[in-house]
Amino acid sequence: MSRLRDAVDGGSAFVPYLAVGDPSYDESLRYVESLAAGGADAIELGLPFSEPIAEGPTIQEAIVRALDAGMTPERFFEFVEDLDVDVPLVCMTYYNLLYQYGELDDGEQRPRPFVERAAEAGLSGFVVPDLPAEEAAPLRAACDEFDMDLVSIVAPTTEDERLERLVDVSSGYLYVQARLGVTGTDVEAADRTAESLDRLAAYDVPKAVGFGIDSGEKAADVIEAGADGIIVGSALVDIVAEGHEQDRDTEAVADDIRSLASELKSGARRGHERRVPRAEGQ
Amino acid sequence: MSRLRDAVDGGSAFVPYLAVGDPSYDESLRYVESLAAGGADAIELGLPFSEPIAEGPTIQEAIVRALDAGMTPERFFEFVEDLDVDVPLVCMTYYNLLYQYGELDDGEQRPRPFVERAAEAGLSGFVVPDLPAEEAAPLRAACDEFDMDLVSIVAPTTEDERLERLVDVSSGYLYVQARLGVTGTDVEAADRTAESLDRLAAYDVPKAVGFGIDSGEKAADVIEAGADGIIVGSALVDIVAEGHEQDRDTEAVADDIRSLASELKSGARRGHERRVPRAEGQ
Amino acid sequence: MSDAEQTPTTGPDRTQAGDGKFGDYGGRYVPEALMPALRELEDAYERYVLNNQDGFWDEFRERIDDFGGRPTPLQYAENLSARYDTNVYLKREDLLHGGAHKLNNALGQVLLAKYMGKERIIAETGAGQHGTATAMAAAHLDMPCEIYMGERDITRQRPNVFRMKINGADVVPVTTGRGTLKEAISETMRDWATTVETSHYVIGSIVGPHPFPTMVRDFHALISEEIRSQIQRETGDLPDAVLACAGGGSNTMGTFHHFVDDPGVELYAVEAGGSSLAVDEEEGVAPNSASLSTGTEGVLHGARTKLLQDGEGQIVESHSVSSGLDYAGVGPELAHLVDEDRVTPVNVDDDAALEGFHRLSQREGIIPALETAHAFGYLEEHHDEVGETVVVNVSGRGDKDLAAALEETEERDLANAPEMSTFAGGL
Amino acid sequence: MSDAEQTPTTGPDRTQAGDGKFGDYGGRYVPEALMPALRELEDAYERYVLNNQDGFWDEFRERIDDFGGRPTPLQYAENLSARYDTNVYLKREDLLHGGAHKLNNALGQVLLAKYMGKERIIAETGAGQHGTATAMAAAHLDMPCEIYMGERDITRQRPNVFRMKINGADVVPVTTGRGTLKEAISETMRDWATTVETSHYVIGSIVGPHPFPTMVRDFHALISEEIRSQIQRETGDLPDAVLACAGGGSNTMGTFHHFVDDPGVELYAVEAGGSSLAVDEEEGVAPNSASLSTGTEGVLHGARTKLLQDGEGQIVESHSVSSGLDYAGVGPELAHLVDEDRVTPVNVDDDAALEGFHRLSQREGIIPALETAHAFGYLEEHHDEVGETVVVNVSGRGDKDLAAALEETEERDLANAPEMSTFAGGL
Ligand SMILES: Cc1ncc(COP(=O)(O)O)c(C=O)c1O
Ligand SMILES: Cc1ncc(COP(=O)(O)O)c(C=O)c1O
Repeated sequence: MSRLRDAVDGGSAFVPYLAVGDPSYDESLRYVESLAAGGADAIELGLPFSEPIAEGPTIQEAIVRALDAGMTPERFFEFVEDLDVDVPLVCMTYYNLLYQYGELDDGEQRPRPFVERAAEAGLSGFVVPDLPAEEAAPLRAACDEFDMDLVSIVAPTTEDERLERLVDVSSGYLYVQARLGVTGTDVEAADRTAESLDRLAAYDVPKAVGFGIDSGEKAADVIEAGADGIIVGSALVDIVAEGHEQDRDTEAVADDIRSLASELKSGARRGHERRVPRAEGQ
Repeated sequence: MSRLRDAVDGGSAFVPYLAVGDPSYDESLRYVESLAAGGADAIELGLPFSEPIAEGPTIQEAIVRALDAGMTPERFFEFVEDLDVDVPLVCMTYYNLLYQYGELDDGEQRPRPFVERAAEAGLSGFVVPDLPAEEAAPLRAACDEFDMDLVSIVAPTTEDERLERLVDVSSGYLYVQARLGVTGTDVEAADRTAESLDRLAAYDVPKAVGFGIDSGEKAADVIEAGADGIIVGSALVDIVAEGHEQDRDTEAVADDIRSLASELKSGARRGHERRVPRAEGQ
Repeated sequence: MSDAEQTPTTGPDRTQAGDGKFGDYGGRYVPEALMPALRELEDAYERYVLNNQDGFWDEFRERIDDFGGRPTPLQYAENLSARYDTNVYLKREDLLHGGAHKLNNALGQVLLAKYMGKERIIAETGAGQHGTATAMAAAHLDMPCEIYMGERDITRQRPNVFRMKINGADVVPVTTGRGTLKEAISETMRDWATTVETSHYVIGSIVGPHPFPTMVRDFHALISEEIRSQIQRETGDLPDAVLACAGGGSNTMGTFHHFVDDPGVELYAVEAGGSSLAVDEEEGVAPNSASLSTGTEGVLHGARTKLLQDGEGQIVESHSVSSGLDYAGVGPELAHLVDEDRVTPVNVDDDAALEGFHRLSQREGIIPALETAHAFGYLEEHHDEVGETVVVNVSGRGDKDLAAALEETEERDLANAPEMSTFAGGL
Repeated sequence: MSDAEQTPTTGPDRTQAGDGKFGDYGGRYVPEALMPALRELEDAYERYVLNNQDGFWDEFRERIDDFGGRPTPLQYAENLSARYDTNVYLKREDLLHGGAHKLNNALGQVLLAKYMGKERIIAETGAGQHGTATAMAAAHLDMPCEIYMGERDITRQRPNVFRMKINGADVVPVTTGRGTLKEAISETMRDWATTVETSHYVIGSIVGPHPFPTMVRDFHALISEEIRSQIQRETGDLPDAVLACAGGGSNTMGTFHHFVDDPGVELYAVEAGGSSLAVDEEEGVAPNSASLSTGTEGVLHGARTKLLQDGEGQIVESHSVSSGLDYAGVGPELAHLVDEDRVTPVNVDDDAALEGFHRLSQREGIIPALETAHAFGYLEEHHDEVGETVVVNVSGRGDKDLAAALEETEERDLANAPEMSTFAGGL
């Protein structure tokens, strides 16, 4: 049984991302809770790593703020424990942090200690953008042991023969990259989305599409194009960044986050409604 | 007949040097006249050249001052004509200035135009430190034509087989370099002098010793060692330089020059007296 | 056509590209979007570099000889040999076009990009050495070129920025984070992830995801190929030891490669000991770049390797007086050879490196790069342990380092620094 | 031992030292005190250089190969060749140790001084190129070395001063006169006149009294010896034209020497046209250094030659954007070959030289010295007159000129300058 699969499988799931600890532990707690309040079906929590090679500048800066404010893997787990939300949580981070965590018991393999602690903290799964399927076996095994999901990212450039492997190693949902590049909001979101989803149609796993979604309308378009869910990061992190730079009140920022979240969630619902009649009409 | 030979042949000749036009035309006139007043037997007049490779820093700076004040070969000849002294005058300069001077008539060879003009201005001869004996034939020929002398410089390093050639090409007197190096006053004057004079004893030509003489006592020593005359430059130029830097009254500077000249001349006489009795005692 | 053409161009060991694994190290830890590009590159590497398809390797050899100045001499260092009573030979990579070994790789990769039909070159640079080599190679091969460089590095390395620009490259300032090499690497990865189909990312050392470590090593292996034949011609024998400084490790592996299978040849990788070998966890700083000597296993910039990290896996800021060694990771092949006891990792501190800089300058008339100077710092301290014949790779010349050498020398009380008072206030 | 050893070292034409006369030019116009030193040097030159006594020439060849990096490549310049529809070959003297052809001569003379039993090296330098080459050679051969340099030049050329000092040379500031090259030459002559018995004066170009012009040319003639065999190997034929920039003329004659007897090979000496070819008699300034093109016969620094002078024979101050060409005289042999119509003197102005600098940097990935850039300025303007195959000597690299190139480029409106606004305020 996969909590993540269940959360995303409704056809119009909204999966937001925030970097944990940005710009501070307490503010970050409030912001993540606003995401839930705004209608998130699952939340990707970014555990900040010093070399975030897969991130765009927006999220990279968020990670720098969080690190500067003292975020660490251990604090991250405490954060998860402190959170008061009732949707499944995904830890999004880089492999080195999983790999280094904790002490190994006899015969134990990395990154089991990290997974064990994550499960204990209440997380439901992982997205590890720099961990290729070829190297994922130890993490997969630990996920199986602790009943956690491992979400794979599928890129528009991913060759067909490789898809199978990605699907094989993953569980929960597939993170479908809407376009080439890294996280960010600068390019038309529905780019290549339909095409990517077509290629994935044969696989019985929910597909959440990310990269470049920053409005209800785009959310609707992506869902209408066939996605089961949308993943939104940079657009939300922008609100955090702006609030921090302008020294805004935490509650005001939290409100803006909740309201963008609501817009995105209703966009997703709208897209689903647009698609379902059409699907029926076929 | 050589005016220079006559002037230096007395056994205690004093041959001072100044750069013409240093620090100005008028001052320089006064200073050269003071040399005569102080007892000079002949005077070496430096015609400033832009690249004085054989000079020490003292004379080099004098040359820069004279050039900056507008000295040129033509002005130099006017200077000689303006001078009111009755000792023979030697032009000391570099070959390029002799070589470039004037227009050539048909069949005429350089540096004849320069020599002709020098003779007309009343000069008696030349010292050209960068003109080797090997290249001196055209200048020698012009000197012969205009009854002028060409003074050769003999260095302590000059090999014996080369001496003959130097003596051959020259007339008037030999300029005997007391030590290695360039003009200046920093080293003991009588260095190697006796040795050099020994090597020259066989040649029937007066020998004037230069480089490093700056006091009556040194003058006496050099003459005593066998020189027929002394050549003094830097010590006199120093007075000009100091007068210029301290903005002293021209007459005061001229007085100092005359008095050093007198000291040098009487030193030379003293040296001669010391030598002659000894010579007689042999 | 240099006289080098008379040397047979044997090329890299034409075996396999391998799977990019060196023991447990290496691999391809990158975002999924880059995977196809890496597979495409691996394929091109096998065809062109390893199998000389379309005469790639021949063309590379001709260009690196004629444009780059290969072969570089192996010089007997008379004065150092006398000082140490050991035969010291210098491999003169400082004479390569651009002033360091870097061109071997930059030229190889830009040419490969051309064979692959790519239209654009991107690269990142810290101190600017790899950037200038790449810009030169791109100009030579008439390829558009963009170099990412941290904003702070741009202000610290203006002459190198200028060199890249006059070679026609675009230098793109990276303003995120602290504006240094790390951010420039992320930014270049980002560009590549967006433009993989038309761009080639020229990685500057034997680091990064497969096939970079293997391929970059093959381009640089010309160094050891030449040393091997030169030293045999000169002495009839192999050397007892080979020394090379190690940052990412490209010159190191280039210098070692053709000796790895000769157990009689000791291989010393000389790292930057910086001011101390300790890691300051509080500050997230390791005041050294000695990842082989002190680092631990982890994943950085696409490969599993040894690296400088804190107890939680965050990469710490490294430090060295030589900016070219100032990197928290190291090539996975080198990490593996250290674990296998085939390569001996050693290090010397900033002071010893600066003394090495002055020593080679004064005694041999060769002003080395500060990176290179580390190898000579080590030789001074351990010359009695390296046997009778030692080859040291002079990986680069020091012209780029004059200002830094002056400043760092003035701050210290070195045993062999010349009198520097004329230079108070910088160059 | 570089692979160069496979090339036979033919050495200079082992004929005679000659009498130091090139037509009416040349000679030995120096103070008498230096005559014996010149005769001693002439004798040593004949014995060691021309007749290889005690294996001097062999040792020189081995050292210039292994320490200096000879042979330097002859590179086909693809992009320029396409631009001009002419086969352009580059002789890569910029790859020689130190970054210019200068080392050929400096190393030769310092080694000769050693064979002669001299204990001390002196030299003068203007921009610092000859000084740095001499300091490197002296360090390599373990000889004490003093370099005279005008005080003003010292402030303008701090990086080169620093290079000399870290190579262990004493840099002696010359404070007389205007504190530039002229005064430094006088001061060095002065030192030599005082210390001839123990010191050797390393003159930096084919100028000065016999035997310097002949001897310096022989050391540099390795350049044309190599070009000749390289181009024949490549094309089976001699080139139609050979171009080299000319200051004193050492790289020029080095590049031309082995072609002088081939009437089919046009030889172009490219001088610095500066900002204008006129002489300002009032100011005593020629805003150029085109003594072959515009100079008149005279005597300077020990030789009769062509030089820049006013109507009375005072030497005027020359000028060029490239400090290494900034000299009022030129080697007597070159002056003679121009009079004989064997060498064609040409010149380009500062702007054309700077454009040449940028062109070679952008199109070939080689940043040339500003001196060298003049040759490329000429090629651009006259490429349709040089025949089908032309060899251009890249006499040096431009790293030393980055600051000057920036400043001079900013002042002008060049056709091909890169955008430079980032560098406002210098490097
Ligand atoms: C001269 C020189 N040597 C060594 C290095 C270190 O790099 P690597 O260890 O990858 O060879 C550099 C890097 O910039 C360098 O410039
Ligand atoms: C690179 C370079 N080329 C040319 C020259 C000009 O000298 P020469 O004409 O004597 O070769 C210099 C002098 O410094 C130089 O540095």
